[in-house]
Amino acid sequence: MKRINFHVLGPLVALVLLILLGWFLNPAFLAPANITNVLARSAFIGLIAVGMTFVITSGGLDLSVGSMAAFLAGITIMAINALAPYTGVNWGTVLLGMGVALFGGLLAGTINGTLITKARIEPFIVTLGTMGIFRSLVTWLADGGTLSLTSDMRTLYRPVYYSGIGWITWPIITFAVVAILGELMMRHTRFGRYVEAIGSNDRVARYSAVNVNRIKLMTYMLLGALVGLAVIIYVPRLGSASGSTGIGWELEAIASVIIGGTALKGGTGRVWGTVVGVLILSLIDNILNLTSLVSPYLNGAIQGVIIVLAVVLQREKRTAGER
Amino acid sequence: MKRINFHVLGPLVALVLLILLGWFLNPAFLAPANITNVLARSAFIGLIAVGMTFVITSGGLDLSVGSMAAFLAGITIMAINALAPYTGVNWGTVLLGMGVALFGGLLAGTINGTLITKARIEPFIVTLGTMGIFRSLVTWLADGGTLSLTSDMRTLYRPVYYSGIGWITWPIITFAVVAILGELMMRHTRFGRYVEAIGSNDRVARYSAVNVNRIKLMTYMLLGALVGLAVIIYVPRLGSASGSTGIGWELEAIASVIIGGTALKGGTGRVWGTVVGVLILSLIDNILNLTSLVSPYLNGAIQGVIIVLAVVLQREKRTAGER
Amino acid sequence: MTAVLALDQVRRSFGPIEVLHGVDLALHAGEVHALIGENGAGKSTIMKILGGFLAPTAGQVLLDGQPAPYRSGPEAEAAGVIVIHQEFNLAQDLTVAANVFLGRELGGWRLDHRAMREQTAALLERLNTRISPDALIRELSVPDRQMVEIAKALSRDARVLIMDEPSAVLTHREVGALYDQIDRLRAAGVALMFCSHRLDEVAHLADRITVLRDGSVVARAMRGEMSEDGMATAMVGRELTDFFPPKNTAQSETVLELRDFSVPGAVHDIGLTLHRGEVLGIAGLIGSGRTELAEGLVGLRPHSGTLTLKGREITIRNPRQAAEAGLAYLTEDRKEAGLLLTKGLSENLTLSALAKFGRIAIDKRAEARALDTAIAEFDIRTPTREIAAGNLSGGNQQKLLLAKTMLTDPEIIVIDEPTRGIDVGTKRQIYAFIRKLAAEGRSIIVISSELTEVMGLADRVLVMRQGRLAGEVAGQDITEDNIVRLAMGVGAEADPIPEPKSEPKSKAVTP
Amino acid sequence: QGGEKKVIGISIPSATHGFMGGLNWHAQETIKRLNTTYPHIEFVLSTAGDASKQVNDIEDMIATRNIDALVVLPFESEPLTAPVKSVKEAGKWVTVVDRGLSEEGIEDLYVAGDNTAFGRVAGDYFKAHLKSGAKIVILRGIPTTLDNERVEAFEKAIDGSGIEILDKQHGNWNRDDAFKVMQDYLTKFPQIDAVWAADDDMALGVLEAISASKREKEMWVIGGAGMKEIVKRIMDKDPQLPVDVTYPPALISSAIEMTVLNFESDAPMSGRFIIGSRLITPENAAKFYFPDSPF
Ligand SMILES: Nc1ncnc2c1ncn2[C@@H]1O[C@H](COP(=O)(O)OP(=O)(O)OP(=O)(O)O)[C@@H](O)[C@H]1O
Ligand SMILES: Nc1ncnc2c1ncn2[C@@H]1O[C@H](COP(=O)(O)OP(=O)(O)OP(=O)(O)O)[C@@H](O)[C@H]1O
Ligand SMILES: O[C@@H]1[C@H](O)[C@H](O)CO[C@H]1O
Ligand SMILES: [Mg+2]
Ligand SMILES: [Mg+2]
Repeated sequence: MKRINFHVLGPLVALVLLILLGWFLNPAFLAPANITNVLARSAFIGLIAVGMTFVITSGGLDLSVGSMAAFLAGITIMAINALAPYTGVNWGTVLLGMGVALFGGLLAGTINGTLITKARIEPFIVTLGTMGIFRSLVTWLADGGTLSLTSDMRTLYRPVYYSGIGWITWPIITFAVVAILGELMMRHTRFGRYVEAIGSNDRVARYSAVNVNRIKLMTYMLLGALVGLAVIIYVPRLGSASGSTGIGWELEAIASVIIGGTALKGGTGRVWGTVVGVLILSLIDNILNLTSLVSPYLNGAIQGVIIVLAVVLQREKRTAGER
Repeated sequence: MKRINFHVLGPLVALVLLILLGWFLNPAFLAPANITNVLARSAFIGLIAVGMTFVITSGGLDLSVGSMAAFLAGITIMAINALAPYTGVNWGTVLLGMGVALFGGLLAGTINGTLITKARIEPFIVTLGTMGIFRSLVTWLADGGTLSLTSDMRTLYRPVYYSGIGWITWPIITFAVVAILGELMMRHTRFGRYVEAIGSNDRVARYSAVNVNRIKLMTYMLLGALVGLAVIIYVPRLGSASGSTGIGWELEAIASVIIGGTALKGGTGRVWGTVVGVLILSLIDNILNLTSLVSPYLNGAIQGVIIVLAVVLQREKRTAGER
Repeated sequence: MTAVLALDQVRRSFGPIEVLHGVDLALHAGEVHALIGENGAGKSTIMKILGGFLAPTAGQVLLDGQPAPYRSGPEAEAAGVIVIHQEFNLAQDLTVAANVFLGRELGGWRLDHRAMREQTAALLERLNTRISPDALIRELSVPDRQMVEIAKALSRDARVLIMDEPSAVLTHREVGALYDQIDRLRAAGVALMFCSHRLDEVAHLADRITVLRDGSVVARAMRGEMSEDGMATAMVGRELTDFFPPKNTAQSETVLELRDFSVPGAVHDIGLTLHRGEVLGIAGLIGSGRTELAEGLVGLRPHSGTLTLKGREITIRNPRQAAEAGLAYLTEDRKEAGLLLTKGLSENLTLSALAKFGRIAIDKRAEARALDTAIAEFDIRTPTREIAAGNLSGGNQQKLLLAKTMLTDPEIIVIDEPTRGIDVGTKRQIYAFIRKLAAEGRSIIVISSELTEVMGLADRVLVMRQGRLAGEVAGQDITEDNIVRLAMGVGAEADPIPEPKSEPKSKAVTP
Repeated sequence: QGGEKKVIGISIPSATHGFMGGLNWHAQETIKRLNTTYPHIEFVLSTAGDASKQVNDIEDMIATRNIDALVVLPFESEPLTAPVKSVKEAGKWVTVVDRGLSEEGIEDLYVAGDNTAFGRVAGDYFKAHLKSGAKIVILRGIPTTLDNERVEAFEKAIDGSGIEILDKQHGNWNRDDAFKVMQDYLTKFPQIDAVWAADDDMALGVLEAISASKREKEMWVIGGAGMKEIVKRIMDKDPQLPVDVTYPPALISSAIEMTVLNFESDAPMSGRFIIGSRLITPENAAKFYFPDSPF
């Protein structure tokens, strides 16, 4: 990138403005504890949004990720609880549980992707359908209530969310690693190149001997696996899952991707932008908690205004002279 | 349309199958009372979905309609309650209230449309923002609670939902009239033609002297006005509105549009298909309530499966080089 | 006689690069004005400026001697200045009739579908095509879309009609219909301008010729003042000789054989053989199924029949399998199927051959080198390397597409309209290139609507008609007359579309 | 005045339905009132739409607002248990409201309604006022543990009475949903003698569906919580709404006040305060009627 595109940096500018605002409202905003909190909690949506960037860039969409997360968290908890009596309260059991989450995510993504590529149904419809299915299933598994880790497994597993290397906790590390890998994958691998090609014109991709269906399927599988990874660090945080886990995560993830500058119609993906988008969204919440300026009823309105403003900064100029 | 495309009729086939299923599971399904119930309930989403068909066909999207409906219902109720002491408990007051709903809807649509066309922000982001804003506002206006019509105004206004010509109640009549007008508008007017052209390729439309921004703006205004109309028949049903009114209506409306065969990426709009889509969605609910085959926890799963199946029926045969 | 439309010292820049350097130009009523020049010389840019679609950075556009009052394409159209763009300007999801009347629909509140359909049908009739007014644009072939563009332009009340390479994708038959319409409009006093890389066409049609080189006018001539050779020399700036390279004798080894090859609905029971080192031409009218045959061959369309490659029977279900078998296809639909218009040059260049640029991570330096090579070898003229493919001039896009296809290093190459929109100088290079590939032992199938091209290039020519093989000509028998007769149905000069059923499977006209 | 400066954090679910709306209103009113009485006490209120956001809010209060006490109405019990426990471990005062934590002994003060009683009181009324063989339908809330507790208690209470439960679907504590479910019940069941709507918002939707089908005479309805419109109709002796079961959203006020008093007075405030669910009848309804509350 030779010349600096202001509109590309738009989300970054918005992020910096938000950080300054937070600092101005309450200096504790920049205390390490708060930074750890905000980054760690961004990790769930963050991981999912990185996967969503690939799906959207290839011209797809996935509305099911929130319910998928709830479902995966549910079966992970059930698996750990069921295994513990046999395998014991140890890291082996936790690892098996993590395996369930990852493998389950991969499978769920495969189902979405297969319906979309093989049965050729609009991604919106497929994932609206599986959104309902996953959520129903977890509610049913939990009998309408909550699925919880047994307290000894909980205690063992808990540090996966809360510890790490100093203030850089595991969720932060995971998010950072995935974000960097994602950015590299999008920019520097064939997969990323194909994803962008398919999103910008899938006919051209097909004529260019790209295996369009396989790549599309892979984006959904990647997203599924990342939802699984998000669940792996979500479960130790709350130790439970229910029918209301992950409601609205799909909108947050999609919004992060778009705020970050990836076009909803596909073709251009910007993983680093997605990371900025995720941080913007979690900072808004955090900043609203820093002071008691407005009625909590109006939080949603403020969020809405900031989201729109963050994107105003990256409007593209119409090319000069075209008319 | 000369040749019969099976895939075009897909949603219709799904609808017929659902009706047969409902009838088979419970003969009361076809009782006039039930038909009135289902049709009248479909009217809100139906009116909104007709408007959404135009927005989506032109390549846009509106996530704010559910919150917009809640907000409009809130201000309509407040307006009627505030006016009644001066204008009296009479139809004049109701009409003024209806005016508030319609005009408010038009205004809300204008705001969405202007941000999208003038400020050139992605529709997804604009309407995600206004979605939060409208919902916050109604919660704030209602002080977190419920806004209700005074009981005398309520009694006066009530027949607008419950009465009509025999079993064909006003919501059904309104929905039918709007659907027919919508279909005519899409097929047989310049506006409809331009909406399709813009969704298909907005540069081509611009080069053909179509005022792209004005038409796009008009689709959002039309949708806003139809949300207002939906509110006009929603308010007399329960006489109240709150922060939880209309949650999820946007997804239902968008899903109806797509089930009906309008492409999410725009270009081809099918209003009659949308009507079928709306009916499919409300029938699923109705049938699940009329039978107690499965655990209610699994209703969402069954809905999901049926939505996907309904769309499987309309998959297009692969055409030239597409695979 | 004052000009209807003129350019006065017009300059135009894209970013820091100026592509037009003070151009003067005048269009007169009742006259056909040809604008010629190499790819990237600035022809399309001039036409867009004349039609109001681009603003000049300096200088002005004059309409009837006054500064043109329009600020946009649609405003220019309202003033009677109509442009047919080099790239299609049609909404894919709308019907032919809807596109023809887009922005000026007939009827009051309710659209008058019937009137629009009938008028469209009449226009298409005038152009001698069988396109249905109710067909969706997305279902039409590239040449049919071009015909719709022409019909759309004809339907407007033009004082000035500007056509950017209207004939590039048309075959013999449609070109004739186009010429008739040009003659009719000239007689009616319309000022016409077109550009073309078919110099015979320029000589035939133009009353006035302007030659452009690198954004400046380098020559002007009136009808008869400039020979085709003279035009070529003026465009390129040097003498061009030996247009078609000498043919070499193909080896006898058969590399590809098709038997009973069919693509449902388009191609029926084709049998053909292709030898090592051979250039096989395929000629035919629009809709004769040449493109479908090629797309079936590389797995882009469902097909039946047997395909034998170097003695082994194989199935090809998708272009990837074709690529693995050493088979490549260059599409005629450059905009929708060939290039990613919003992506950069190297992303486009390497897309089909990305595996060569690294197992996991893409070697961007190798990509840059490949682009250097392609730019040199195919003479891609681009203002900067960072440009999006869609901002290249039309001919340079075609060169990029060629380079992209060649990068996969295929053994068998099917090229659909290889020189569509390419200037004479580069054409010559491309012909030489194709010959060189053949000499290296590769085999090439060339589908072309330019008869001279097929004749000059191919060792053997197959002619298709209505999805079937109408015949084959080789050696001395490759003549325009033979090909046209086969394409139209043997010995049926008066009846261009005879019944298909009674024909023999393939009629050999070999000596 | 001029006591020691204290910060009290209050974390509650956002106003997603009538009951929670009432609770939000009471929380804000209480804060306003206490702010004038105790100017040196600062209140930090946050509302959350799901458990995860609520945990975020609590983390933020600790990290950036330096709270001395936390009043929390857990969105869900299980997920909030550990985060609230760590607040306690950080040496803060913890008051838990309504939905208890899943581990005992964490909070200093517990102020709650009684969900078992909520179901049982309603069930007892059904048992006492319906004959054996009577047919009823149930509308459940959003699928949650607390909804399960209520329904189980209700079913246990009518056990052995011969009352038949025809169906129990989720109305999600939402008027619109309850309206639809009730319409479909009415289509499906020719005989319904009574409805347990389990929430006053749902009861309003149910009543509307019944009146649209003109079957008002056939059945009565019992909601729950004590919404002003419902209480008013009980006062007016509406035959369709004979009684209601309390579950007052004002319990948040008690919780906040008691938390403040813990700092401002010497009286020991720790312990469990269960606000029992009581039956509102036409006779006592006036006591439960607050026309100014939004709920
Ligand atoms: N939007 C644009 N941005 C940057 N460069 C452009 C743009 N449009 C055209 N150019 C450049 O301007 C030059 C002239 O292009 P133009 O399309 O006018 O050529 P042309 O004479 O029509 O060529 P061809 O015969 O290949 O169609 C080319 O170098 C082209 O790359
Ligand atoms: N027999 C036929 N009847 C009607 N339409 C046909 C028939 N054969 C082909 N077509 C249509 O004509 C169009 C052109 O076909 P195709 O692209 O194969 O022609 P072609 O020989 O490659 O010529 P060109 O590429 O120059 O158009 C396609 O849209 C095809 O569907
Ligand atoms: O939200 C629920 C219900 O609305 C009920 O009526 C009271 O308990 C609350 O927790
Ligand atoms: Mg050009
Ligand atoms: Mg062709």
